[in-house]
Amino acid sequence: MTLASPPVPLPSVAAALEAVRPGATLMVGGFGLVGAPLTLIEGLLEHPGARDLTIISNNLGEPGRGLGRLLLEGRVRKAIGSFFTSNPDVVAAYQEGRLEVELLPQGTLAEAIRAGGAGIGGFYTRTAWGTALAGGREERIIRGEPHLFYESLRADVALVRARAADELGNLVYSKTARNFNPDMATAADVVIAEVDEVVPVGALDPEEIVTPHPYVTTVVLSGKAAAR
Amino acid sequence: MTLASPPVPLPSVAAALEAVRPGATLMVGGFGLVGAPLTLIEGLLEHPGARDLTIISNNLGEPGRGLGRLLLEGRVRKAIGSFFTSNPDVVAAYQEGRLEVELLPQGTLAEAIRAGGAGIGGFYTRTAWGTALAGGREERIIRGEPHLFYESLRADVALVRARAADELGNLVYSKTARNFNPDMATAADVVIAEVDEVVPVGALDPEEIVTPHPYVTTVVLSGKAAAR
Amino acid sequence: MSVQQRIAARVAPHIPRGAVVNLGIGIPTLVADHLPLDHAYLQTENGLLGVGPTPAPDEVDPDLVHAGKQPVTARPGASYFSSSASFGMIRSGRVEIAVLGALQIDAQGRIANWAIPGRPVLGVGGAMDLLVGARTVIVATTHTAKDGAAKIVSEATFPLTAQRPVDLVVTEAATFRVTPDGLELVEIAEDHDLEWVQAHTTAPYRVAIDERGAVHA
Amino acid sequence: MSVQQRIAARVAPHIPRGAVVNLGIGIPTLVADHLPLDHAYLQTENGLLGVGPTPAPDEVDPDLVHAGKQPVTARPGASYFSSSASFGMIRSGRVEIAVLGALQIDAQGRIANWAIPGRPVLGVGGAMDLLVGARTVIVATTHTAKDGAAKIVSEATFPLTAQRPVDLVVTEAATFRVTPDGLELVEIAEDHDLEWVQAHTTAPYRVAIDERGAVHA
Repeated sequence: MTLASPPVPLPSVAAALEAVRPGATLMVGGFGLVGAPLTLIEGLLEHPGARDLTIISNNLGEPGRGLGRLLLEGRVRKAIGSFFTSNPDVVAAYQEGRLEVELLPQGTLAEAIRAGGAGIGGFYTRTAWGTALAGGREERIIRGEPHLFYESLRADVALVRARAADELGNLVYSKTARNFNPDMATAADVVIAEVDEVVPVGALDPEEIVTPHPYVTTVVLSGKAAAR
Repeated sequence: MTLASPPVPLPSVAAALEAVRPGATLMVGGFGLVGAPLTLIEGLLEHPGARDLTIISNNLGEPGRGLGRLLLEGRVRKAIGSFFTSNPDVVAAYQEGRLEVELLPQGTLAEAIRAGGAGIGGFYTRTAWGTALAGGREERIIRGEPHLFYESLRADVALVRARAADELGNLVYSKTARNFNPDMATAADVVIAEVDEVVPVGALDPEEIVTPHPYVTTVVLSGKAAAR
Repeated sequence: MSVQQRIAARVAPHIPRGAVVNLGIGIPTLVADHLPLDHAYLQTENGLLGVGPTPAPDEVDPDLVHAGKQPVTARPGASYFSSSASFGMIRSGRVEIAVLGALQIDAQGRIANWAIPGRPVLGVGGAMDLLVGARTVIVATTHTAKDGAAKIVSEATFPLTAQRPVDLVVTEAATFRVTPDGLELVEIAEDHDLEWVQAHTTAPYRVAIDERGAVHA
Repeated sequence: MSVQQRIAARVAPHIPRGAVVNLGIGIPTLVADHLPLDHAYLQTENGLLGVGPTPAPDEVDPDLVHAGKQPVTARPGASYFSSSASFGMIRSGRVEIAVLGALQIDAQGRIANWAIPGRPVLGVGGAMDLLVGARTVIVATTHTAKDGAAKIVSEATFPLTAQRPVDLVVTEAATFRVTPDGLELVEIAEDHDLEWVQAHTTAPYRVAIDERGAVHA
C-alpha cells in the first residue's frame, strides 16, 4: 500500500534530540526506570544543548541511572514530579540549592499533564486540600466539596517510551511501562518516542492504538532494539 | 480458572433498569444512533420508573427512534447535549415548553463527562469563549488566553453500548460506536453496559480493554445478540 | 459539477500532503472527493483518525460513520478513540486543518455557523472546539445565502462561533485570505469576475490580485 | 512471622471478596500474601488492575511492576491503563479499599504519612489521591514508631495527608474503627492486652469490646 506522506521521521537519537534547547522544559515518561526512555536519556548526556532543563517526570531516576545521571551532570535546574525521595542524589541536590523542586500529588501530576495535552487550561481536584501541599492555592467548593485549582502542564519536548510504533507514528505500549507515557505524548510541542520496533502501517489494531500519530514528531529505536 | 467473586451480574434488561428511578439523571452513549444502547433504550419505554428524566447525551436520537421515542412518550424533562437539531421532535418539544435543553459544545460535553468520571470537579476550556453560548460563565485568563469554567458532569445511571464484555465486566468497543460510551462508563453511580457478547475472563487482551471492570455495574445482552 | 462540488474542489489544493484534517458537515465533507486517497489523514470528531472513502452498499458497517453520520471506511493506520480523546486532539492543535461551513463571515474573518436569530438554538456540535483548536481553519461556503444575501459581511448578524478568525474563505467565486488587517481577495474563479465578487460581498476587503489573477502580497 | 506480616495478616479479613483494592508500599503490600489468589482485584496506581503474585526470578518482566517498583504478574482479566486513567479510577471512587501505611493517626482518624518536619519534603506519591478517592481506607501500621513513640496520637505533629479520616486502623496489637465521634477500639490481638494498648496509644478512644473481646457497638 502507499502511505500518505510524510511517514513519521526515524532520525538518529542525536538528530532527534536537537529539538532540546538549553532551558527547555522536558516531560520524561516512566515510573522509576520502568517505561523510562533510557536510550533518549543517555542521548541527552551526549547533547550539549540539554542543560538548564526543567524536567517533568514522576521521579528523577535512580542514583546514577536514567534521569539520575542527568541530575549528577548538573543538567537539571528544576524538577516537577511526585516522588523524588527514592533517589538520595535528588535530596542532596535540593538541600545544596542546586535543584529546584515542585512536588505534586501523583494523580494531580498525571491530570495536569493530561489536561495540557487535551487543550484544557486548568482543573479542580479535591486531592491535597487541607494539607501543607495545598500552599496558597485557590480553593473552590464544587458540589459541596472543597477543591484546589491547578493549571495544566505542557512541555517543549516529551521523551516517551513505547513498545512499538507503526510507520505513521501510531504508538502502543507494554504493560505497566505505559504509565505516564501516553499522557506526556499528548502534552508537548515536540514528541520523541523511543520504541523497540517499527512495524508496517496496518500492523497495529486500530482499536488498540493508544497514541494516534498526530501527536508523535519523531520515532527513535531503543538501544535494546538497535543492539539486535 | 477460578474467578474472583463476584463476576459482573448479567440480569435481564428489565431487572437492570430497576436502577432508573423517576427524576433520575441518565447518561446515554452514542453519536446519533451509532453506538447508542438501543436495547436498553427500548427497555426504558417498558419501565414505569423511567420518567421525568434528565438525559445527558450528544443527541436525542432521531424522530421516533432511540431516545427520540422516549421523548415522544414524554419521559424526558431535560436534555443536556451538543446537537439536537437533527431531531425535529426535540425542536417542537422545546418550543412547546415540554423540554428543557442545556446546550454545550461537543468537546466541552465530552470533557465534562470525562472529568466527572475522573473525580475532577471542573475545568477551564477556551471553547465558546466570546460567544453567545458562554452566557454568564466565569472567565479566567490562563497562559494569556481567556477560558470558560465548566463543572464536571455525573449521572445516577449510565447506559452504554460496547461490543463485548468479559465475565468480570471489562469492556471493548466497536469502531466509531465507541464515541461517548467509555467516557460515560466512568461517570455514573450505576453503569449498565449493553453488549453483543460476553466472553470468558482472559479472552480480552489486557492492553486493549478500554473500560476496566470496576466501572461496570451490570451487563445486558443487546437485542441483536439475544436474537441470535 | 454542482456548486457544492465546485467549492470543495477549490478547497482541495489548500490541503498539504500528509496533513491531519477535519472536514465539517456539508460542503467540507465533499473535499475528500477531490483529494487523492492517501493525500491527507482525515479526522472525524466522533472518534476516528484515518477516514476512508464511502463503502459499497453491501460493505456498510453500521458502527463506522463520520460526524455527518454517513457510512465510511477506515484507512490502514487508522485509530479509534473516545469523544473526550478526540476533542483533546482537536483543542490541543493536533488537527492541522479544519474545513468548516459558515452562515456568515465578518470583516475580521470571524464566522457564524451555529445559530440563527429568532430560531431556537439547539445544536452546536464540534464547530466551536475546532475553531479554537485547529491550527488552520478554512471556510468552504457558497458565496451568498439561498436568498442571494451576502454571507461575507462587515458585521455578522448571526451569533459568532468563536472570536478566533479563520484563515481562508473559499467560495465558488473567490478565495479570501484573512490577515490581521482584514480580508484579502487572493483569487477569483475562472467563471466569475471581480465585478461579480464586488456585487456579492458586503465586507470590506483588499484586492490582492492583479488583472491577470496573480496574487501580489 | 515478622511483625509486618502479622499486621498484614490482621488486615486481610477486612478485605471483602471481589473488592477492588489498592495496597500501598510497605506493610500494605504484604496483605496480598494473606489473601487467596482470586479473592480481590488489586489495583496499582502505575497502571494495572489485576496484580498477581511475584513471578519466579526467571519469569520477571521488566515492564511489569507494582507501585513499589517490584516485579509482579497480571491475573486473567487484568487491564493496563495510563497514569491519568489510573488516578481517575482512584479519585472517582472505583477503588473500594485502599490500604495505606501511616506515620501518625490523630484522634479524628486523619493520617500523616508523607512528610517529616525538618526534613525536605520531596515525595508524596499517590497517597493523597487514594485518601480522597478510595471508598474505604484501612491503615496498616506498627502500633508505635521505631523509637517506641505512640503513632496513634491526640494531635498529629507530622503534616496530614488529607483532611478525610480513614475508616480502620490495624496494628499488630489492636484494631480501631474511626467514627464521627473519634476512635473506637474494636479488637485486641491475642498476644496483646488492653493495658499494653493503653500504654502505647496517646489518642483518646472508646473501648468498644467487652472483657471477652466481643465488640459492643
